[in-house]
Amino acid sequence: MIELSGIEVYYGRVYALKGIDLTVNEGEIVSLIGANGAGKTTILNTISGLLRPVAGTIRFRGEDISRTEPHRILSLGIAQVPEGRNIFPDMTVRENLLLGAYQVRDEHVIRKRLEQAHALFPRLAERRGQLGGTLSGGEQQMLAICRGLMSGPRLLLLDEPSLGLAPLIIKQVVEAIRSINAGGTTVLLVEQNARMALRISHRGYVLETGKVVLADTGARLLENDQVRAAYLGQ
Amino acid sequence: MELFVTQLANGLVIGMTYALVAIGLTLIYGIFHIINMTQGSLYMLGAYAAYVFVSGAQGNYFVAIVFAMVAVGLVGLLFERLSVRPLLGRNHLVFILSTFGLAVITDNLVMIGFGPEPLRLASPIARKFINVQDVLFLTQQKVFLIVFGVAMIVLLTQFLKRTNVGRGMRAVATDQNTAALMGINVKQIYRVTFFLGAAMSAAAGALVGAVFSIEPEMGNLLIIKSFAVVIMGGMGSVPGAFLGGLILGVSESLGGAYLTVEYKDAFGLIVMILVLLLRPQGLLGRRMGLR
Amino acid sequence: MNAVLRWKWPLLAALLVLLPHLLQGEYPRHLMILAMVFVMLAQGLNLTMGYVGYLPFGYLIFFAMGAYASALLSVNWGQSFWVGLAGAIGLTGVLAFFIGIPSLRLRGPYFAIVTLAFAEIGGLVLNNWVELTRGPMGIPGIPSPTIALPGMTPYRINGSVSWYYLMLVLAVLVTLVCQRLVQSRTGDAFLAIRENEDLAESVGVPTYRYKLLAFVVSAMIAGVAGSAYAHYVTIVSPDLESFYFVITTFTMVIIGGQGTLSGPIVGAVVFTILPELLRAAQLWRLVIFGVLMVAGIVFMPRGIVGWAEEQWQRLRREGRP
Amino acid sequence: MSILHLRDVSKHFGGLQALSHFDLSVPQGAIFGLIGPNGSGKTTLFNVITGFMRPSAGQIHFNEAPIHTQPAWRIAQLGLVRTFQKTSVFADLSALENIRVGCFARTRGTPLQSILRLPGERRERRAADDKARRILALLGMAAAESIQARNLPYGHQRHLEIAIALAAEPRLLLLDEPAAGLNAEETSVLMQTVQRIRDQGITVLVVEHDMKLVMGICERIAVINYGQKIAEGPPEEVSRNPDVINVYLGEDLEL
Repeated sequence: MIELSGIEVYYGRVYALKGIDLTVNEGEIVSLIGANGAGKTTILNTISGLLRPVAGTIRFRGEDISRTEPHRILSLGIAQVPEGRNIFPDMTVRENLLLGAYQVRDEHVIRKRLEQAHALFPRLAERRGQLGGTLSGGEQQMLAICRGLMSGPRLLLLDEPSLGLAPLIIKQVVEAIRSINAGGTTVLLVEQNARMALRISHRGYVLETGKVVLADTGARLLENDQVRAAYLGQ
Repeated sequence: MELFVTQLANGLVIGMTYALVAIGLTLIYGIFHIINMTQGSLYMLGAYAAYVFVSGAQGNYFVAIVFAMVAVGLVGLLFERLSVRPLLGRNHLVFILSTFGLAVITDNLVMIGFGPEPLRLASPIARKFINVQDVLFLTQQKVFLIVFGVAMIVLLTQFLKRTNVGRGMRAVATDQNTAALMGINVKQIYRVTFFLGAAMSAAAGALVGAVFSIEPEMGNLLIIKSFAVVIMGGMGSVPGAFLGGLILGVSESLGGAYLTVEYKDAFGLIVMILVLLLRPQGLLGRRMGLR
Repeated sequence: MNAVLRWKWPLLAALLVLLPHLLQGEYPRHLMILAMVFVMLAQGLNLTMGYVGYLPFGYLIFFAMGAYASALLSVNWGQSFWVGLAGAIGLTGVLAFFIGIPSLRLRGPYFAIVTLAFAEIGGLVLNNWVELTRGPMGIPGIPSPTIALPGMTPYRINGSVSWYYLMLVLAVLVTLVCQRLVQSRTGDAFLAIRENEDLAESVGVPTYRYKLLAFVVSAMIAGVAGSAYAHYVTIVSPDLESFYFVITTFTMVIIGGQGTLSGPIVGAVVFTILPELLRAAQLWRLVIFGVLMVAGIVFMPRGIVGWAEEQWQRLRREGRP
Repeated sequence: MSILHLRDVSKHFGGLQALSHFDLSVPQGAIFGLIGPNGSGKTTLFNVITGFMRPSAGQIHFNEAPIHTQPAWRIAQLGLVRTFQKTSVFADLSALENIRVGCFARTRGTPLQSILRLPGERRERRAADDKARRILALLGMAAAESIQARNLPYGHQRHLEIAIALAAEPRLLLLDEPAAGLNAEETSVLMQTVQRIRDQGITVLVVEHDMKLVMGICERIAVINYGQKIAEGPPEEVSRNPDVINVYLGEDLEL
C-alpha cells in the first residue's frame, strides 16, 4: 500500500533519517519501534508531507507522494494522529472532530462518521460540547484517533497513542486500533511501548538513529534480544 | 447629562472604529504571530476607496462600503505577498519593519494621489438626525456605524465558529502542523486571514470617513491604539478586541470631555504599557489562538 | 589595491577634513552637515537594533527630547550650547533608563510596540505642554554654539564650514564610542544577546543589564544628535519625531547594514544625498524610502555593507584557488 | 563530597506537576547521567538547576551555596554552566567569537573601560582571544576560527557549544542531550571529549536518551519519570531495574 525507499531527511544540517526502506501492505498493522530520537515520528511526518525528504521516494498506491503538500496527502487517504494528541484545546470535542473532516463536503458522510466515532468511544458522545483542553489524557487520545478517522483514511498513522496513559486506557485504545484495522483501515503505528505495539502488530521495524536495524514479524521481534539492546543499550 | 450621553455615544462610534481595526490586527497576529503595521493604512484606504466609489463613480454609499471592503481586502492580499510571505521564517522584528515600510508607501501614495487636505466622504445619512428623548441627537450615520460594526463582528465570530474555513483559521492559529494534518491548506488560510483583516479595517474607514473627514494620515495613531486595544482584550481574541475597542473609545471620549482633551490620545497607550508591564508573562505565556 | 587599503584611514580623514573646501556652495555643505547628524542618529539606533537585536521603534523621541532639552536650556535659561548638550545627554539617558527598565522585560515585537507607545506619549507632551514647549509652534531662536577656551577669544560657530567641522567632530566621537563599545567585552555581550539570549545568559552574561546599557547609550547618542541639530537649524518643533525622521533613520541603518560600524555611516551619507539627486521627485521621497526599506529587508537583509563584505570574500576565495 | 545537591525540589506549571519532591546529589568529579523518556521532566530539571526557572519548592545547593534564588547568569558565573538540547551557538558569529563570549564570565572589563580603551581592558581581551584559540585547538577546530558558526558542519557546531561552555570555566558542566543528531562515530568522539573534560577536574551532569552513551561513560545514573526519580545507581544496576525496563520497553500488559 505504501512504500518508502531510500528516504533521507534532514533537520537543517542534522540528519534525522538516513535511507529508510519500509513497506506497509493493505490491511496490516505495522509498528515502528525504537528509542527516543530514533526517527519514528520523523517517518510519519515525512509521509504526511510535513517534512520533505532530500532523497528517496514514497509511493502510496502507486503514486509518488514524496513532494506532495500535506493537505493533498490527506485527500489521497492518509491521516495522521500526531504525537501528544495535539487536540485543539479551545475547540469543543465536536469542533475537533469536524476539523478532521475538513475536506469532506458531504453532510451525510460527516454525520455517519460522527456516529461511528461515538460508537467507537461512547465517552466522546457524552463530552461533545466540552472544550478539548478540559479532557483527560485518555479522552484526548480517543478524540485524536477519531479526529484522524473523520477523513475516512485508508492508511492511519498513529504516533505514540499510549504515551502517558494508564494501563486500563491503553487497553481501550488497543481495542480501538484492532477494531479500526478489522474495519479495513491499514495502520502504521509508532510506539515507545514496544511490548504493546509488537503484540498487536503483524510486522514491526526497529529503528536506531535514523536507520532500520531490524524488520520482522511482531511476535518474533518481541523475543529478540536486539530489541532490548536498542532500548537499553545493553 | 446631555454632555455625558453625547460623549458616550461618540465614544461608542470611535470605539467601534478601534474595534474593527483591532480585529484585523488580532486576526493576523493570531495566524502569523506578526504585527501588521499596515492596519492603519488599510483603514485609511477603506475610506478613500469608498470616496472614489461615491464621488468618482457616483456610486451609492452603502455599496461603496462593500466595494471598499473587497478592494482593500485585495490590497491586503498584495501586502501579504509583498511583505509577509517572502519573510516567513525570519526573525519577527523584520515584519514590523517591512509592514511599516509598506504603510509609509501607502500613506504617501494616497497623499500624492489625493493631496493632503481633508476630503468629505458623502453619505446620504450623514446629516439626518435621530432625536432620542431630547437628550441625545445623533446622526443616522453614527447609529448606522455602530449597527454595521456590531453586525460585522457578529458575522465574523459566527464565521470563525460555524464555518469550515473559520474553524480552519482557528486551527491554524493554534497549531499549524496539526492543522495541516487535518487537510487544511495553510497558505490558503493565510490569504483568507489577510483578506478579512484588511476588509475589517476598510469597513471601519468607510464608515467613520462619513462621520469625520478623511485624510491620508488618518490611520497613523490608529495602528498603535488598536494594538493597545488588542493587548487589553487579549492577543488573538475577537470578542476581546471588540470590548477593548469600545472601552478605549468611550474612555477617550469621556476623559476628553471631563479630564483632559490634550492627553486623551494617551489613555490607551498608558493602559497598554501598564498591561504589558504588569503581567508580561501572563500575556506572553498564554496560548494565542483565535477565540 | 593594497596600497589603497593600507592608507584608507588617513585618506578618509583627509577627505573628510577637506570636504567643505572641495564642495563649494552652501547647499552641498548643508547636506554634509545633515549627513553627520544622521550618522549619529543611525549609529545610536544601530547599537540597540543592529548589535543587541532589539527594535526601539520609538527611538526618534530621544532625538526630539535631546533637541528640546538643549533648546530650552539655551533659549529659556540662557545656558550655552555645551550645557545644553550635556542636558540633552542627561535627559535622554534618564528617560531611556526609566523607559527601558520595564520595557526591556518584554521581548520581540512587544518591546518595539511599547517603545513606540512611549514615543507617542512623548510626542503628545511636546505638542500639549504649551507653557514649556510652545506646542506645535516650537521654540525658535536657538543660538549658535561658542567655543571658549581659557586664554582664547571665544569662537562662534557660524556658517556652514565651521558647523560642518563641529558636526564632523561629534559624529566621529559618537562613532568612536560605538566602535569601542562593540569591539570589547561589552560588545561581545551585545552580540550574544542578539544571537541567542538564553545561551548568553547561560554563560554568565547579565543580559538585562546589557540591554539596558545599550538602550540608554543609544538614547544618549540620539540626544547628542538632537541637541546639535537644534542649534544648527535654530528651531525645534514636534516635527522632529515625524515620519520623515523615523523612516529615514531606520532605512539608513537597514540598507546601510545593521550590526556593522560602517553600515550606518554608509546609509546616512547615501540617504542624505540620494533624495537630493531625486529632487524632482520631492513628493515621492517618502514613497521611495518606503520601497527601499521593504526591498532592503526582503532582498538585502545584511545591508550594503554586509553585501559588500560577501562579495569581497567571494572575490578573495576565487582569487585564491 | 557532592558538588550539586537538590533537596525536595518541585516545579509545577499551573496544575501540571513537572517535578515532584526531587532529591539528587552529584558527587564531585563524577560523570553523572540523568535519563528518562520524553516529557519525563529532564529538561525542566535542567532549567530549574540552572536558574532558567524558579523551583516551586525545595532547595538547590551548588558548592554548599544556595542557588535556587539566583538569576541564571549569576549561577553561570559561580561555575555551573549548561548547554542546550537544541544546538545553541551564536549562529552569526565566528567560532572564535563564540568562544570569546564564553569567556565573559571570567573577564572583568566594564563598559566604561571599554569606551576609554584602558590598557587592562585590552590585555584582558587579548588573553580571552588566546584562550579561545587554545580551546579551539584542543577540540581540533583551529582551522574553523573565523568561520561563522552557522556554516560549520553539525558535529563541529555541537563541539562549539561545549567549547563555549568550557570557556566559562565551569566546575560543573550540564550537558543537555549532547548526542542528539550525531552519528555513531561522532557520538564516540563526543564520549571521549566528555571524559577528557572530566579528567580536567570538571564534574559533568549529562541528560541523554541515547542509552549507549549514558551506559558507556557515566559512573552513576538517575532515572526520572513523571517528574519523579524512579531509580538511581551504577549503570548495570539501573539497566536491570524492572521499573526502568518498564519505562523504556513499555509495561507488559495482558492484551
